[in-house]
Amino acid sequence: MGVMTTLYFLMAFIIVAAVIAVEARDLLSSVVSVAAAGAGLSIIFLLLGAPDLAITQVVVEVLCLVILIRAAVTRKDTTYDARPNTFAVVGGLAFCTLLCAVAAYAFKAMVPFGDPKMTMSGPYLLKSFESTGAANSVMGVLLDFRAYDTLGEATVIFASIIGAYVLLRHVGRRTDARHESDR
Amino acid sequence: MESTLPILVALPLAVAFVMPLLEKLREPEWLIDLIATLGSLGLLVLSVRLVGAEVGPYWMGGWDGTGGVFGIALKCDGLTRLMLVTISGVAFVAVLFSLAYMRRYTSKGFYFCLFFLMVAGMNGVALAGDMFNLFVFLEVAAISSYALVAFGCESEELEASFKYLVLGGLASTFVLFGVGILYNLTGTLNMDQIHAQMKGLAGNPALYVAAGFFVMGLGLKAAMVPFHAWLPDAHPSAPAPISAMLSGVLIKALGVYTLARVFFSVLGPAPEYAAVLMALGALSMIAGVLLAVGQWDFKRLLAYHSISQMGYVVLALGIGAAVLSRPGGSRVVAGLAIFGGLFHMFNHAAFKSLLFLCSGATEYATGTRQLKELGGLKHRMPVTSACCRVASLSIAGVPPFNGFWSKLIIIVAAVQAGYLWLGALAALVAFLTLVSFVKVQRYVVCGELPERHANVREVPASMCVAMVILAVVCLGAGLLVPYMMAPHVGLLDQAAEALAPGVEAVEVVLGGVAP
Amino acid sequence: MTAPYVLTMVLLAIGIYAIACKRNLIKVVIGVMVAEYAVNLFLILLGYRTGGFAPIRTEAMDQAAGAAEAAKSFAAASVDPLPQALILTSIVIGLGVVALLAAMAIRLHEKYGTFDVSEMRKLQG
Amino acid sequence: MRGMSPIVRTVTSLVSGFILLYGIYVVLYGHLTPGGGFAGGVVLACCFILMVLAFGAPFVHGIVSERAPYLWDCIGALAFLAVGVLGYYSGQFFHNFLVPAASRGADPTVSAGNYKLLSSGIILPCNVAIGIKVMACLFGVFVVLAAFRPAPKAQED
Repeated sequence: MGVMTTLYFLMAFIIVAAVIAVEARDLLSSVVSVAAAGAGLSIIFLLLGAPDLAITQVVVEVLCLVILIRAAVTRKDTTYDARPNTFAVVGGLAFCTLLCAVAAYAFKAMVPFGDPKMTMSGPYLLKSFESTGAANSVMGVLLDFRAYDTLGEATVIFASIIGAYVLLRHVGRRTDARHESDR
Repeated sequence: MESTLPILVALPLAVAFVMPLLEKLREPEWLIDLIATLGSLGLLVLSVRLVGAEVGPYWMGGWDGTGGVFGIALKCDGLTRLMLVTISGVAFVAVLFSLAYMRRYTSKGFYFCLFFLMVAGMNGVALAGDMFNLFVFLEVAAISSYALVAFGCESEELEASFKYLVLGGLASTFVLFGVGILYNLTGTLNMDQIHAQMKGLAGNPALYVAAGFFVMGLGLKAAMVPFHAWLPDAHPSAPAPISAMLSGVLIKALGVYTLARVFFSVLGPAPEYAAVLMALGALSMIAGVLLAVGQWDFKRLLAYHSISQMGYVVLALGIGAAVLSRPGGSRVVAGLAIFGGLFHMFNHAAFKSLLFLCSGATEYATGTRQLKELGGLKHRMPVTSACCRVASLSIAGVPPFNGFWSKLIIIVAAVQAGYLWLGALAALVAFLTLVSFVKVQRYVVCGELPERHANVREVPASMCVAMVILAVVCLGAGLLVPYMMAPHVGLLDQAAEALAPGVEAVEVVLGGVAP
Repeated sequence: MTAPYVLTMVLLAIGIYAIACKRNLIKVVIGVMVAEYAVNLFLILLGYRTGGFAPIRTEAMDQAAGAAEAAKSFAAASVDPLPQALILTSIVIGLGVVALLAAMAIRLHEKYGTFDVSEMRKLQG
Repeated sequence: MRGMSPIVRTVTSLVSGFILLYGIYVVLYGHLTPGGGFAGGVVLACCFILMVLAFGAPFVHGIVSERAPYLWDCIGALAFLAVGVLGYYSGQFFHNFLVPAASRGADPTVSAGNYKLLSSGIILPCNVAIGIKVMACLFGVFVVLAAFRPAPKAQED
């Protein structure tokens, strides 16, 4: 099977898994389907020459699955019989159709798949090993040429964990503070 | 001078990374307060020192193109400097206000941690000279703001924050799609390099899709009207100093500034983009104020006015872009419009932060923010009332306060650019804003003091100081309009020039409009 | 050939549909995750070169052709590493967003006893 | 949260050492092989999560407090920031000050790389800092979301 056939097959798989994840009535099936879509994505990464991303995607996927199952699926849920809001469904579907139609027309003008313009990254590939000593060019880009982005990335994950701690505090407001400050 | 640019991001990050350690070690609270105050003061000093200086691009890691390798550039033009001064000024005042106000909440260390992460994110956005770097720091600021909105952990706050987070996450996805398309078309992420290739790409439909993604994504971040659903919930839910930061600087740094950056400095002004900006601006301006007039919740009313006032800024930028992209359009008029928009952005940061701080002070003292339950506070809380009055007059556009001048410049620019009806609309919105704030004055400051608030007293000194500083800025920027515009100050005129190169906005304003 | 790009838009549309129309908080979280997959997929497609291999140089390449030659042939045939660095960042950001969303969903479930958005009506708009 | 069956516990105690070792390898050799600080950190975090799931919450309470993960989170983040600031030592923020300056593009015959662990300057310390940070972070997310959640209200402050 050529790369293209495999790619289309995997993309179809991801789309089907995403539809199942969104439409399944059972939350556990939803969560498992979205993890399946993530696994498909990680195989695409492997296929398109990105083993770093494949590893990361798989472990992150496992972690998301664990978090979602432990956190959400074990809890009682009452939305199975809920009827969707017709206006929202029609609006959502219309917007999505429009998006796909516009994309199908406009993306013909993009640089085609398989032949990227590498104005910025050509020198990265050429110099990564000699200038930074990183044989893995992705690490060379990530931690030397564009290390500042990675600082931002580390900060994002830091902010989200601190945010999760903050949200899961048992008590947010002090009720007795009024008397203290009025003294 | 260049080497101070990364410090503007690294300093707040370092403060943020240290804060949870202090929380963990259960150090006395004064240490947290001291570090926070010194950190924000340091930022203010650093960014004020940059004003008027010629600072070239700063290449991270020294990858400045030697051997063809371009790293991440930090860009510091006039607009960046204006944003940096606004961000660190409001942040300093918000920290002062928080010192006493946040005793009402638990986990002050985490609060300041998230606060400084947000400031670092906004500084990073303002300095970014690279599309992906812009996205990353956008996310840093946004994610810490999601957590801060829900800081009180009440159910409506969580609900507001969830909505904000889902829409914000979607917005980030849109922005990243836009960045991806630009990368595909040009093969680079550096803003200047992308801009250099725009001539060859004119009329490319994929470019319009990218612009559409940017409008949707950044419009969501800026809460422009079709995308505004999250703002009236999220901004009132946060603790008052955070509301001041969110309305005062966050929607500007993440929304309006990035819109201006992308459409002026990266894609370049074009008639289509200008029409979109003007439509968004006019719609937000009118819809925001109409929704605000009927509100009885103090902070919610202020949040709707934020949408409306941001509409003015985007409208002015749109007029500027429209005139710039016309063949033979007067660059003077374009400069006037952009100058007015940026001046209004600066003014809005001052008076809207002050209003939110006043609402926080009244809530702190009385425990409510329903307008109907308040009243007569001028007798019991003179400082808060006076500051609230100054801010209301500013936002309502009463001379000689700063809001009047910036609105006047925008209206004059609209008329001179040939958009008479937009000028009329802006004047109408200014009138409705005045009506709305007369209501606020009537129900909060004047009137009878309800019996249950008979024991209300003035808020602690640090909160008063914070409000007075902003009130002085509001009044000062209004009285010293000619000085604010003078070229040797180098704040606003350089910012306008960054968006419309070669425009001498200052002389125009001094010659035509200002007294 | 731009058909794969359009397929990522379909995936994005599925995510947007879930965010806009589903009333269950966990379904909304899944919608956000699907939208993030779409953008990661889009970026990796941008970086692929036909017949390219992973951008990791090995000692074997250097020994086969000499260091200077190996550098050139490596740069000529490897896929684009820049989108991969971007995706790594974007995956991490996505994980942060999902963790925060899950924390909020749990907290909301504690307060209301349900994941149904339409039963949470403390806010007017 | 209770632990799982004895079979799971035995298998976990057998494999967790190998998973830890693999995670550490992925972190350290990120600049030569696929992986790096982020992927390795997640592997390490998953190893700890596996232990928690297998042995139950009391086991975790015994070895880490609820606040320990973000302590390490802060330390990792500060270390990464410190590497960036140390770049000022030789010029710019995030300057790779550990590789020879001549290899940075000017002279094509000088190369920093030699496929060794220590050949890549700041990339190795950065990877280690990110690895610690991500491990602490994600384990912390799991701990607050799943392991400690139905905790008694006694920990408030």
